[in-house]
Amino acid sequence: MIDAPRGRATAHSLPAAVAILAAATGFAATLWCWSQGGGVLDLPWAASLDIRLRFELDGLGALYTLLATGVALPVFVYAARYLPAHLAQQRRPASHAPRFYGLLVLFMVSMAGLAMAQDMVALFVFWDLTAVASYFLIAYDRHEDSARWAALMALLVTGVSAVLLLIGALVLYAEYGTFSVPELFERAQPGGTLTLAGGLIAVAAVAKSAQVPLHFWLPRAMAAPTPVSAYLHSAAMVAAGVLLLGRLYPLIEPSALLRDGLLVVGGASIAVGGVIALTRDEMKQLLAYSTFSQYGYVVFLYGLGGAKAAVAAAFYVISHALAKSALFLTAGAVTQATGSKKLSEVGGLARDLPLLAAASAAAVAAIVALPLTVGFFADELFFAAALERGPWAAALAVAAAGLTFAYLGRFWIAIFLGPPTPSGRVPAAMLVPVAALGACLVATGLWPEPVASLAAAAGEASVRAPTSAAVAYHLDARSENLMALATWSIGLTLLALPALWRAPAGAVARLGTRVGPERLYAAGLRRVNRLSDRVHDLEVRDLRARVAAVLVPAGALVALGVLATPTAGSYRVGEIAARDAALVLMLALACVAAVAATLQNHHLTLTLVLATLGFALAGVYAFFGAPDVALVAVVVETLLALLLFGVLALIPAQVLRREAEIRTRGSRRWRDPLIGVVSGLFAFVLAWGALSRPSPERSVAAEHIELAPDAHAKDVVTAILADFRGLDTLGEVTVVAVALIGVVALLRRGRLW
Amino acid sequence: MTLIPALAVGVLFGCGAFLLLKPDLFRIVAGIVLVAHAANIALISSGLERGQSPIHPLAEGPVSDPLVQALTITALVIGFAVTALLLCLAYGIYVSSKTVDLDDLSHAEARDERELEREEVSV
Amino acid sequence: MSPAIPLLLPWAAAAALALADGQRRLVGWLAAAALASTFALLCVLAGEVFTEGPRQIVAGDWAPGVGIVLRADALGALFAALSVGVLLAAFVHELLKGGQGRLFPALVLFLCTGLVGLFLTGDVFNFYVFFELTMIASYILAAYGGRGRELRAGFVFAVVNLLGSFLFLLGVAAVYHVTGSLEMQAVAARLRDAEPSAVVLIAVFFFVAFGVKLGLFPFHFWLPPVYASARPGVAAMLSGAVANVGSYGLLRFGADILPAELRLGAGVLLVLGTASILYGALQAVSRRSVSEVLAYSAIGQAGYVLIALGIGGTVGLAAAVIYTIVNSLNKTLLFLAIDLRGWLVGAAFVVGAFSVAGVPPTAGFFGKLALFQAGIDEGSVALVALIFVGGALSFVYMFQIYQHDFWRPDASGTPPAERGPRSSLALRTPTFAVAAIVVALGVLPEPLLVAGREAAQALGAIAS
Amino acid sequence: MSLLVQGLARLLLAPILMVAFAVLVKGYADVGDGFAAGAIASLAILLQYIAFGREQTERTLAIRLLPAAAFVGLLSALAITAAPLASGDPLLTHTPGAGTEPIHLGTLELIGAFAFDIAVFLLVLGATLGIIHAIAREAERVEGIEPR
Repeated sequence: MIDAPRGRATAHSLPAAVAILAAATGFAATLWCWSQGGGVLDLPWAASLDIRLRFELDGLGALYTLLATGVALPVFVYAARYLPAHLAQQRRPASHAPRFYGLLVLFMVSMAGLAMAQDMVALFVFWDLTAVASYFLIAYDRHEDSARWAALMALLVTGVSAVLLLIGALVLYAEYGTFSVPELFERAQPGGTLTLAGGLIAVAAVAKSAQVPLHFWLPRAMAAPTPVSAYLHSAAMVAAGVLLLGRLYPLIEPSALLRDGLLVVGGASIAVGGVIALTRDEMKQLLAYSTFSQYGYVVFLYGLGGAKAAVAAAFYVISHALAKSALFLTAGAVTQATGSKKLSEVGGLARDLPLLAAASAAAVAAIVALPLTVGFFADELFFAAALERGPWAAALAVAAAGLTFAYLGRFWIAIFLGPPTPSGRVPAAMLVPVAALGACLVATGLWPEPVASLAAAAGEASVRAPTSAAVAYHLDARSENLMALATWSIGLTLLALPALWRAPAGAVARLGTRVGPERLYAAGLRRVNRLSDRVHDLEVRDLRARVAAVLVPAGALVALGVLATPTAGSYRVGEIAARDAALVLMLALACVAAVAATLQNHHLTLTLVLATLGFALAGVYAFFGAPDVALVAVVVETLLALLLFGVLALIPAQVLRREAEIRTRGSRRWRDPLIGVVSGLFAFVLAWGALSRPSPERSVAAEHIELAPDAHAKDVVTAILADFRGLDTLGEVTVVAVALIGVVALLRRGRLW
Repeated sequence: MTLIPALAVGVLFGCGAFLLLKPDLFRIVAGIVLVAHAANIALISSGLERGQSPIHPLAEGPVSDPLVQALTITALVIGFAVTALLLCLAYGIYVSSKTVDLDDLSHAEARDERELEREEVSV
Repeated sequence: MSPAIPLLLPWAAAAALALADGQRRLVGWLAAAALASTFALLCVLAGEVFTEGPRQIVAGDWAPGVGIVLRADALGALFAALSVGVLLAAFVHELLKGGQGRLFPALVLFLCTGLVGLFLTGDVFNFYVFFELTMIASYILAAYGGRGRELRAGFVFAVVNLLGSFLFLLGVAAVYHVTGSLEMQAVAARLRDAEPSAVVLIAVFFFVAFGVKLGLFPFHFWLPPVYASARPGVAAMLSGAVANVGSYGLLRFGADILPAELRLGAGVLLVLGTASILYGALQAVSRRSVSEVLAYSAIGQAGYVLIALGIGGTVGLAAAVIYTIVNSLNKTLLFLAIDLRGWLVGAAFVVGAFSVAGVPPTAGFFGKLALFQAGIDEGSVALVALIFVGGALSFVYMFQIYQHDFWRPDASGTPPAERGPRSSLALRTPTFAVAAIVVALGVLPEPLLVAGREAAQALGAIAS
Repeated sequence: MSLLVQGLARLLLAPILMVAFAVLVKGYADVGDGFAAGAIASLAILLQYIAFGREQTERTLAIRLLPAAAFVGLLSALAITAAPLASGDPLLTHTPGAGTEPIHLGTLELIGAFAFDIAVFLLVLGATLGIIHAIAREAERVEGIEPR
């Protein structure tokens, strides 16, 4: 192992110290506050949306906040030692260190916020913040493909599923008119809405807790540095899912459908996670599968329903968090000592690392429910709750625990027993946290009262009724004890006879990689990308098609508009007097010129036809009684024609000739005229429809005629242009000025002269 | 005089739209000119009264709606300005790619695109 | 304060600076100062409007309608302030980056004038004039200093949008004939009594015109090449400020002037909005350059605005306003960020990415929240599912491209977004400022929400 | 042929400019306004470009500053628009107000809107000239490198 460079140590030590201090302070403050009987912090946030930042340190809040800060403490201490070596190994500068601690602290704070939030939107905000923090932490080694892949996967699974929580909250708000969690509990009535919202929330929770079938992101997230894995698996992120279930339990519990769903999901997770964990060789992978299997217990418990299960779930979370973080740190320390990540490459480390062996033995013992650790009580409560539901649940529970016993036993034995591998030194700062966690597990095993009361309080927060968690050692043949015995014997059998499970477990693992949800995710992502490429290939890239894409839908919309409204009698031909003959003639001339313009291939003739059209229109204006317009039209048309000639003269004749000789081919020969006709039709329909219905009210133009003398003008049009609607004129001439800017920008690089 | 101007609007707009679908840059500009004309006819014919020119002193009888005349002038001028700009833009395209044909340009665009799409997006 | 002041200030500054050489730093900074003062004035104006109600003046001191009415209501003042703020950030960015043309500052100021004018005018035809002013400045900016690719994109941009403008003008002509007025309030009142068959067609023309501007499916085909080939600062202006014209037009002409037709066409709006969301998001997923991803994302985001509009009611309209604000800030931030290199640039980009995906604590979260709320109020499972799927796709496209550009080392060993010289801190400041606003509105959303609500209520005011 | 054109062009310059001036000043009493006047005047100058070529035209007529004058015109139009704000009136409020008799210069009435029209005239003349100049320069460039 490469040692961290001594220089620039402050880049490491200062942020690490701050992070450790934050964790310690947070833990102490929570503990003190909890001992004072909790507390409420209620801040206004978004009054318009009826959202408040309401935090309450109730049992559940205290439990998870204590976990988030309490587990953070050893993890951060460990990280302070781990990270310099990690960065040095990857040849990364020490300046990458502060962001690591910053994100860890953000992770911790958002977890604490989530634990105490009592407002649905606030819950969602902290929920997403944990996803954000974990995204960057998983991708901390972002130059590695696996880390980026894992980070994106975690974000997509947890970030997208989180939106369901928000939708659930909004559905509840629409029904009950509040985002406040306690108020929702009071108002919520069992029924379709509640089941829907509870279901959405449960899906979000299940994804976050990495339960089957949304579990696949968790093993991938092992790409993160060890402290991150340890924290993410034990006290944050994954714990957030079951925290949400506990927090919003009254919204979920009333529905038997949801409870059964949780049972299925939890049971499946226990089984899938456990079986695959048996087959893993990489230490962190084994622990990852173990994690979602363990959280399967908790989800299973919530699925069982009732106060007992809620308390058991809370108790289980505590014991698991302590034990699992210890095991991850153990794995990290072993890798640090031997440079190896696989169980098959290490062994016999008990001799060189006795402290580590002892501490992790305590952790394993806690998870497999050996007495003298807090885990024993966790399983006792688990068994009791399962028993209450029925023998099948109890049998499932025993089988699950036996499986756990087997793979964790395998984990510890492979590392610490057998022929020793050569190992290096492990810094004390990496051992002490593990030892502390192990000691903690044993201590609470001997004196479970604090854990039990915390779990009871948490259960109380979940089910909104007083609960208790009386745990003690009973040396009798009560069913919980018998179940524990059964568990151990199953576990020992599996451990002793690997031939029993090796082939089927391997098959399950292979099946999982071949058709499992991870495969689906990868294939889905690839398919979306492919589909995107394919749609992109179809997209029109041609101006003509782009223009047609405006005209054709516009025509369709106009047709829809015509169909949607009654048309009978709303189109009038209008009277045509003899004095209008000249006007009609000029309009006809304009139309002929327009049609001629479409038939001209030669650019110069086209210009002439356009000029003819313009002058014909000037005539139209004149006959409309608009000499001002006619005058402007004449000068504008003249200028425009000259401009066209001028620009065309700049282009070599052969280029223009070649263009003129191109004939339209293929489907365009009928498609283009058709689009033209359709466009003409809809313009005509609009114009005719509008012209058929002159305003019955006095027009503003009449006022203009009256008021023109007040503006000292005889020509009303000029008065409108320069006075009544001077702002239009100002805008119009500004457009001319900007056109000048455009022309000189294009032709003269912005020089006016 | 309701149907006739509306017909003219339709014919001019349709012809303009047809020209917009041509591959030739200058015929596209011509198409915009025609569409602008169509809008101008619509404006001038949307006047609510028609008669003598609206210049004081006024004789008895209807007066042509002066407001739409002013609007038409404004629209004419704006149309002139954008057409001038569009012409120069078309010319600028000719200078940079030596063609006035959109089909040739689309090929160039497709080439640029292929250049960009060579590599798969990978995270 | 008179709405005329923030209109005339950039106008005069533009005219004056067109005479100077915009490549000189002093000229650039004068233009920035003019933009900044306009922005400040608009903020003051918006403040007054929000606390004391709309401000209205009539040009020439005539009766409303005879002279052109300038009216600043909550919606107009809000959009004006937002758009000018975006212009300011993007312009300062371009200014610090240097290398822009002689007339660039004047053009941006003309663009600003057009935008302020069209947001503050209360006259239908005057709206068209400012609309054209805005658009002609945009065409030039899109093509500015470009060679082949930019010019082609600019030409397509100009042709398609001119077509849209003339459709709008046809609609204006029809409006005048049917109502005998051009002043928005009078038009709205008289259109209510007019026969529906003509009014519906007018509404269709307006819808198509603004749909083109907003880049709505299927009128969007001009948009991707323009956003992808323009320089990032200009792309930020187009997507952050000019695109607001489309949303504003739909809100003003739809919800305000033609509310009955809007309700009639709600189904069409929902269908087209859905198509936009899915099409834009799907296209964005596998695009290889960030600016292309953002361009298609813009099409999708326009769809959300349309959906909110189709849902209607105060909640729907407020969602449309909030979403427009959020989208404008997101696009500005992201387009500016891709132009930068150096420390925290990735962080600024990722703030924008989270905001697009609707993740707190960014402004985008409240945009999403407002949309979901509107969808749930409507009681439509399909709409909620649609917004959900669109949001999921936005996660995919934003973070695929983020990781690809900012994290993934290429052959040279560094991510593409870290190649090249570092941008100066000053150059990064405007981007950081926008990022800070996006986060600030995510942490303290009340101004955003109040703005959305007030603007939505202002829309009802004319109709009732 | 070219002599004839040149002669005509020289002959027509002053009369066309006169017409433009007339259209400008009589705009309030009769057909015409600032825009038309500006466009007519620029047509007169465009005729000189066609007849004498760019260089000679720009030598004989002092039009170098006209494109810049477009923006001066815009500025003055804006000044006229904004002036009433100083006295607390809305923009574009006309002077003299309704009912007040304006100063007469012969048959010409001096009113604020007239000044506005002159500004518009200046702008339009300058802008069209700027465009013409840009295209003429471009033509010279093209002929310089691409003989046809």
